[in-house]
Amino acid sequence: MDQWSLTGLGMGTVFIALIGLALVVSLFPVFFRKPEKKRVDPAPLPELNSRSAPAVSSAVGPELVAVIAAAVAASSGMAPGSFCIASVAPAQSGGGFNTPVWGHVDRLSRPANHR
Amino acid sequence: MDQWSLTGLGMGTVFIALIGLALVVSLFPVFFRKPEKKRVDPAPLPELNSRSAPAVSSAVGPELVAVIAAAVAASSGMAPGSFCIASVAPAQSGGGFNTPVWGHVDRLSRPANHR
Amino acid sequence: MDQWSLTGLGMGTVFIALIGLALVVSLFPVFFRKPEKKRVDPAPLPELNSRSAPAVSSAVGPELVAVIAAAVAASSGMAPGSFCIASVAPAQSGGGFNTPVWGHVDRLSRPANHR
Amino acid sequence: MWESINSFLLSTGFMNLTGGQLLMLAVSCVLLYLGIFRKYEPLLLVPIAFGMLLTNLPLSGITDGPIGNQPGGLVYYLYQGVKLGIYPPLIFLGVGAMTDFGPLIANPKSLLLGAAAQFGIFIPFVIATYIGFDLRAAASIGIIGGADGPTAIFLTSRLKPELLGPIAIAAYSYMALVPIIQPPIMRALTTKKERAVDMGGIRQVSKTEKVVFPILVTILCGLLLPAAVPLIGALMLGNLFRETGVTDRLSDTAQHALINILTIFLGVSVGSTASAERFLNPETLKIIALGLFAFASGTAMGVIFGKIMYWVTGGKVNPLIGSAGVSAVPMAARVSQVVCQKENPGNYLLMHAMGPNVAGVIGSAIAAGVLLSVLG
Amino acid sequence: MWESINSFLLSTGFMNLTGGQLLMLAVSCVLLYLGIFRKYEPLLLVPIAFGMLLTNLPLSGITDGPIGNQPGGLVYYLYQGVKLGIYPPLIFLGVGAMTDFGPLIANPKSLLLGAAAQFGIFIPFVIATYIGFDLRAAASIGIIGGADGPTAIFLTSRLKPELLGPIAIAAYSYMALVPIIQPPIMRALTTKKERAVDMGGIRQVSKTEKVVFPILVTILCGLLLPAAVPLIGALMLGNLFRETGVTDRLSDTAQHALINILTIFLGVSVGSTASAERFLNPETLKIIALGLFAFASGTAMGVIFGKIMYWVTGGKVNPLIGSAGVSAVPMAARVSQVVCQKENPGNYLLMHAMGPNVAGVIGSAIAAGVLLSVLG
Amino acid sequence: MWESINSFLLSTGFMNLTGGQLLMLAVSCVLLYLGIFRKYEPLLLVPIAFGMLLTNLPLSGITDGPIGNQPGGLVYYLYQGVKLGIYPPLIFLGVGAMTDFGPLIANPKSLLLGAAAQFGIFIPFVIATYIGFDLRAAASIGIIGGADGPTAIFLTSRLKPELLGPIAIAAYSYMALVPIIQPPIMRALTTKKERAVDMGGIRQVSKTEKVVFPILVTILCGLLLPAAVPLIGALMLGNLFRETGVTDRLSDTAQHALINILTIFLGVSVGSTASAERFLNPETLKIIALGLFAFASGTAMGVIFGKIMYWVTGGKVNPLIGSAGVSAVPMAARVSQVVCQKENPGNYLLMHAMGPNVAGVIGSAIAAGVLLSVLG
Ligand code: NA
Ligand code: NA
Ligand code: NA
Repeated sequence: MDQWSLTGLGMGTVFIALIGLALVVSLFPVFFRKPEKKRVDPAPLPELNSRSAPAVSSAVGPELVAVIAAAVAASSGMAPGSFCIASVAPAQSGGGFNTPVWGHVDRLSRPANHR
Repeated sequence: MDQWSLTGLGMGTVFIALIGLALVVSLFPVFFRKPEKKRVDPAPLPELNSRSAPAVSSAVGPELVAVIAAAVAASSGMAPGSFCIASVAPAQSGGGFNTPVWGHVDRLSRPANHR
Repeated sequence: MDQWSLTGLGMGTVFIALIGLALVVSLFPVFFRKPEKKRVDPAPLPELNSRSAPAVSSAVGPELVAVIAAAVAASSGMAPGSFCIASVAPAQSGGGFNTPVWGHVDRLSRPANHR
Repeated sequence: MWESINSFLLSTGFMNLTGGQLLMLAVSCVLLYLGIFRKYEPLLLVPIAFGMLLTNLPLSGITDGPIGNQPGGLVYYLYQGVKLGIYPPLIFLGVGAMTDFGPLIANPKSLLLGAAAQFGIFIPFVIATYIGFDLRAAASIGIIGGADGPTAIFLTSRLKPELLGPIAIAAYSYMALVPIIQPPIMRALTTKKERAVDMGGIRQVSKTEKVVFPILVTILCGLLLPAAVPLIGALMLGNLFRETGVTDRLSDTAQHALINILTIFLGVSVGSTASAERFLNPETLKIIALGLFAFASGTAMGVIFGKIMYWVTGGKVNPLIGSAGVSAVPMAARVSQVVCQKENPGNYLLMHAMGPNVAGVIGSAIAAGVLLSVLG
Repeated sequence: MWESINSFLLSTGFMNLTGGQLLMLAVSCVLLYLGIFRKYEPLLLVPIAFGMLLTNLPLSGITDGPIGNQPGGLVYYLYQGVKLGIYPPLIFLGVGAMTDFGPLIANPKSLLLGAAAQFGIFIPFVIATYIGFDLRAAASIGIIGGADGPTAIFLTSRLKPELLGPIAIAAYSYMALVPIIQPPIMRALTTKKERAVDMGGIRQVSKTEKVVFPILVTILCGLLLPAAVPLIGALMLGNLFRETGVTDRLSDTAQHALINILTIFLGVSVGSTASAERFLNPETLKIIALGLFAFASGTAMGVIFGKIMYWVTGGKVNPLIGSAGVSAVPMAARVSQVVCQKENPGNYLLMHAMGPNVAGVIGSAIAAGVLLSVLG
Repeated sequence: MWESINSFLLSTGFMNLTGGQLLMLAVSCVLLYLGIFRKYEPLLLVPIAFGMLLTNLPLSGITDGPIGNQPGGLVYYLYQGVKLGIYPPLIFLGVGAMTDFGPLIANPKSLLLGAAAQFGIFIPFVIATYIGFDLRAAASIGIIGGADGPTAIFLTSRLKPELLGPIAIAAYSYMALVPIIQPPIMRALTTKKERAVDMGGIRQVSKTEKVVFPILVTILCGLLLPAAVPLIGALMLGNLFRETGVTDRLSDTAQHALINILTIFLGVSVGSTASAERFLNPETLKIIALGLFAFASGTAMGVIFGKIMYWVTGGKVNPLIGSAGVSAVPMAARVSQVVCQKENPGNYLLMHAMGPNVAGVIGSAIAAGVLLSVLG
């Protein structure tokens, strides 16, 4: 490929890519309308002794399984219902514990140290 | 080894190890009785101009040599006294300087900068 | 080389090197006389909206080119003027922007986040 | 020129994307969603899912090895730290520097519960061998029940590296789901009275005990099970840095810069093993299912041993702390606390549950050592 | 003994210093001066210049490879991360974690200006081919116009590693000189009225948009141009760490410990390629000259496209934001702001210029991908 | 099954522990005790002692190299950075970033004292050759007298890696013991009047001088002694990062994340060379003894040169600053201060002693360079 074709290809690709991105990004306001008022506090830590904060919706459990099952089914041509895991019972209590493990170890262990 | 023997071996080892640990740890209160009141301040830095803090006991010097000499002697069958280093004189002044070198460089060099 | 020559060579080199350094360093006060009053603030950031701070002298541009050109010329025996770039016009406005790129990205992007 | 443009077009990913890869891009977006918005262990799931995404962009070559003079792809090099077993122990160094073994030292009985929960490794292991997995694959699946990411990745990278993707995803996902998976099992196996047991305060542990503990664990476990030395040794060295009081610099770096750098490298390169060919097959579903079963059985066995200790001690041990033995530090301990407080709101069980919780980390490292020494 | 002292003396650097090396020591001191006292991108120029200095001390062997049992020199090992293409993407991870794409998302038209400025890569590329450079060298020279250090080093290390020294020095020096190179060109190409256009405020961008953006860019660019995946993927992963709100640990490490460590290693080892034999030849001067031309042409094409947008939108776009498309984040955007405020002191153009500015980073990574996939 | 349990039992460490290994476990526990509770250079001794402990747990394989497809052990990989000479210079980068050469620049005569103390390397070197060590071993033993961990490890790893364990332990232990080893020697060699000399204040050093100094040292030492470039160059680059005022990011990372990570890796892998077979022999005792002698003779020669300077300057130089030339920064300088204040409590000698102290670091790096270039 000579220098001119390469230039054409290069600038062509750059423009196609960035115009494509521009088009997609310009649709963002349609899909993600309301800007949130403030950034969500990273990993809000529930009060250890409180009973509040059932932040995780009760439907959270089966999502992962459902998605991967659907993906495998779609890919392998299995009937989607032929392999079934339905037993991740939506815990009524739940608990909003889903925060990064190491961060927590850290925070948890400190009070233990200072007792 | 089949899956059942491996399971037996695995759970067996886990239990032996952790029960063994539990036994040893349950003897801790016998050996290390009094919990210290507060955690010792990491690397307490003596006042540069003060004369206090002879924190290092005068017997500190020969320990390393003694231990390694004993180990070598025990291992090689030498008579323990046949090789002797007794000259690490217990300095009367001493000085509590035994703190991490790099941390100190850091702390020391700052006042020098700001003079 | 036997142990004694090596010792002579070693201590000789150490002394030559450190005496040489001592001589050179003892000339420092001749070359770099006045100690500055205070350490220069690292990468002073001009007020974004101000017009002040033309900190970069107008001669700054061609320095790099001049030096490398001279080096190449000296090394390759070219006449120094035979290859010439004189077009780095000394911008009157200029602007004191020469600060580390990443540091800036950081500082700049924060206000954008919090708008 | 047109033909070169044509050949260029044929070399784009759009022209080479398989259906499987498209599906995997979707799966990684869902995992990113779960990690970011549902906060499923985001520190690991975000890099893992992003690694999956990258590896399923066709022709990028980022996982290719070097060919002749041509260097390999970025992820190929990052992956070496997984393949050679370097990242997981060094991550354990940071985990050790973050872990307080005080509650365990205060209450050594905890160690028994940490042992019991390791049935959550071996029960699914046995089942996996019966549904068609070979021993090495079954062991890698069982280790999901250890509820310990670095241990699972360390063992799987040695025994069955082609399963790294689904196993790591299952391990971290279920760790995030511990507050949903465990409570029903815990309630089903215990009575109201058992769940309400108040275990009182825990004794204060001296600095000397905390310093001696990691050294002792390393020596005892290392002598019993040489294959566990990389994991246990690194965990305990990190903990020693934490407890000496004179190595705070090292402890700090182990639990921040070092663990974070390696977590990024580990996550991306583990995720990159989940290419469409490898990931999209019924085995993956079985792994996901067995992984759930692993967490459930570990929880159950922990609680059952807790009940045994309840009986043996005449009601002094709350069996709910048994479920914390699965590790998943510190979530499993918090679940014990929450379930307990449902019955007895003033009961502060957390510190008692932290004992089995950290014991579970040691327990599953030992289990991994056994599997590695026999099958590795 | 005298003969061994003699042979030792003959092995000192003083006895083996060539004129070229002496010259190079002087050049590296000047670069250190520019970096330290004139603040030309000191974070890169100081390590690069120091690497130049070290490599031109004769007989030190720090860039030699291993021979038999004898290990190689320090810089030989550090250089492997450049040679294998590992450092630049990981540095981009940190750059991504430092970059706010908000202004770009708020104003997607910016992307066009970021594309236009990439002519600054291809115009000097074409010229270089006509003044005697082969395609691979010409591409490496052109990429200077991308105004992006890691991209330039990544591409050059794959296409023409022997030019790394002058290309990296040119790229970082001209980035530092952006406030001097750009304004005359910007004023020459625009009218007073155009320069005074007030573009108003920019819309607020939600967290969701900021999270979706890096994922989307990775997928779209990765599918269009597989060769750009290492750079774009790493940049976007870093940005994702920044924006999720739940991976702050990783973002923090990517933009501090990791990027700083790799910057030191990269700088020293890139500088070490500038030995006297390689650096002191007329090619280097041509590269320096073409590099300046690259920055100038990128600036000019960005402004010209800005004028086109000014006309198309009926005067709503200030053409001065076009010059920011060359990257050199964030200096080029600040230059737009300053030049604009000369005409209209109350006009706060910075955020509008940040859009093309960060778009230019994506644009030059894509351009590098094209060059790499065709010539690599 | 019984036979497999039996074979498993036979594979535990308990069944394979030799007496020597048991002894070494005890020795490493004592070293841990000294590091943690007596604060002997804990940042290095704790990792070194833990590495010793790990390497003496039988059958763990953590120091084994790869065999066929089987990867090597963790410490095998960590050790590569020692073997290839990568860690010590990079640790020196951090040491340089922590070191203030101001007192040395203010008082260039200090450099002479830093040179004199290097007799502490060569006197034990000569003695070692006469008591049966070969030249390479003797040089590695002598370098203990440099009182500089990274230099000692760098040289020994190139000349006599099998002695790394005892040499590193001796070097760091005696550094910690400097406040006990030096004062009697200092008092024995000086009069009351000499010890009381007040040297006044030191002049203020400008930023320019501090920036020029590391560049100059690199060029001069590098030209004189190419083999010292890795150590001196890295030390001076780190110091340059510290002093420029525009590379604080790099200086900060060099003296925290980078040096801490490498200290852990270096310590554990150096400690791991101290296996029972290698460590438990009379040579080790001789090394420990010669190491003590090295510190003592370096101290003595430094003080003697201090006395010479006292005479030459007509009593303006306090000979006690000579002992600080052994390095062991900053403890040796503090010892000078304390011994001096015994005689003259108001005398603030510390800054004067810091000059020879940091000069000693340069001096022993040069001595190591000579030994390396002749014997390496
Ligand atoms: Na576990
Ligand atoms: Na660009
Ligand atoms: Na020294």
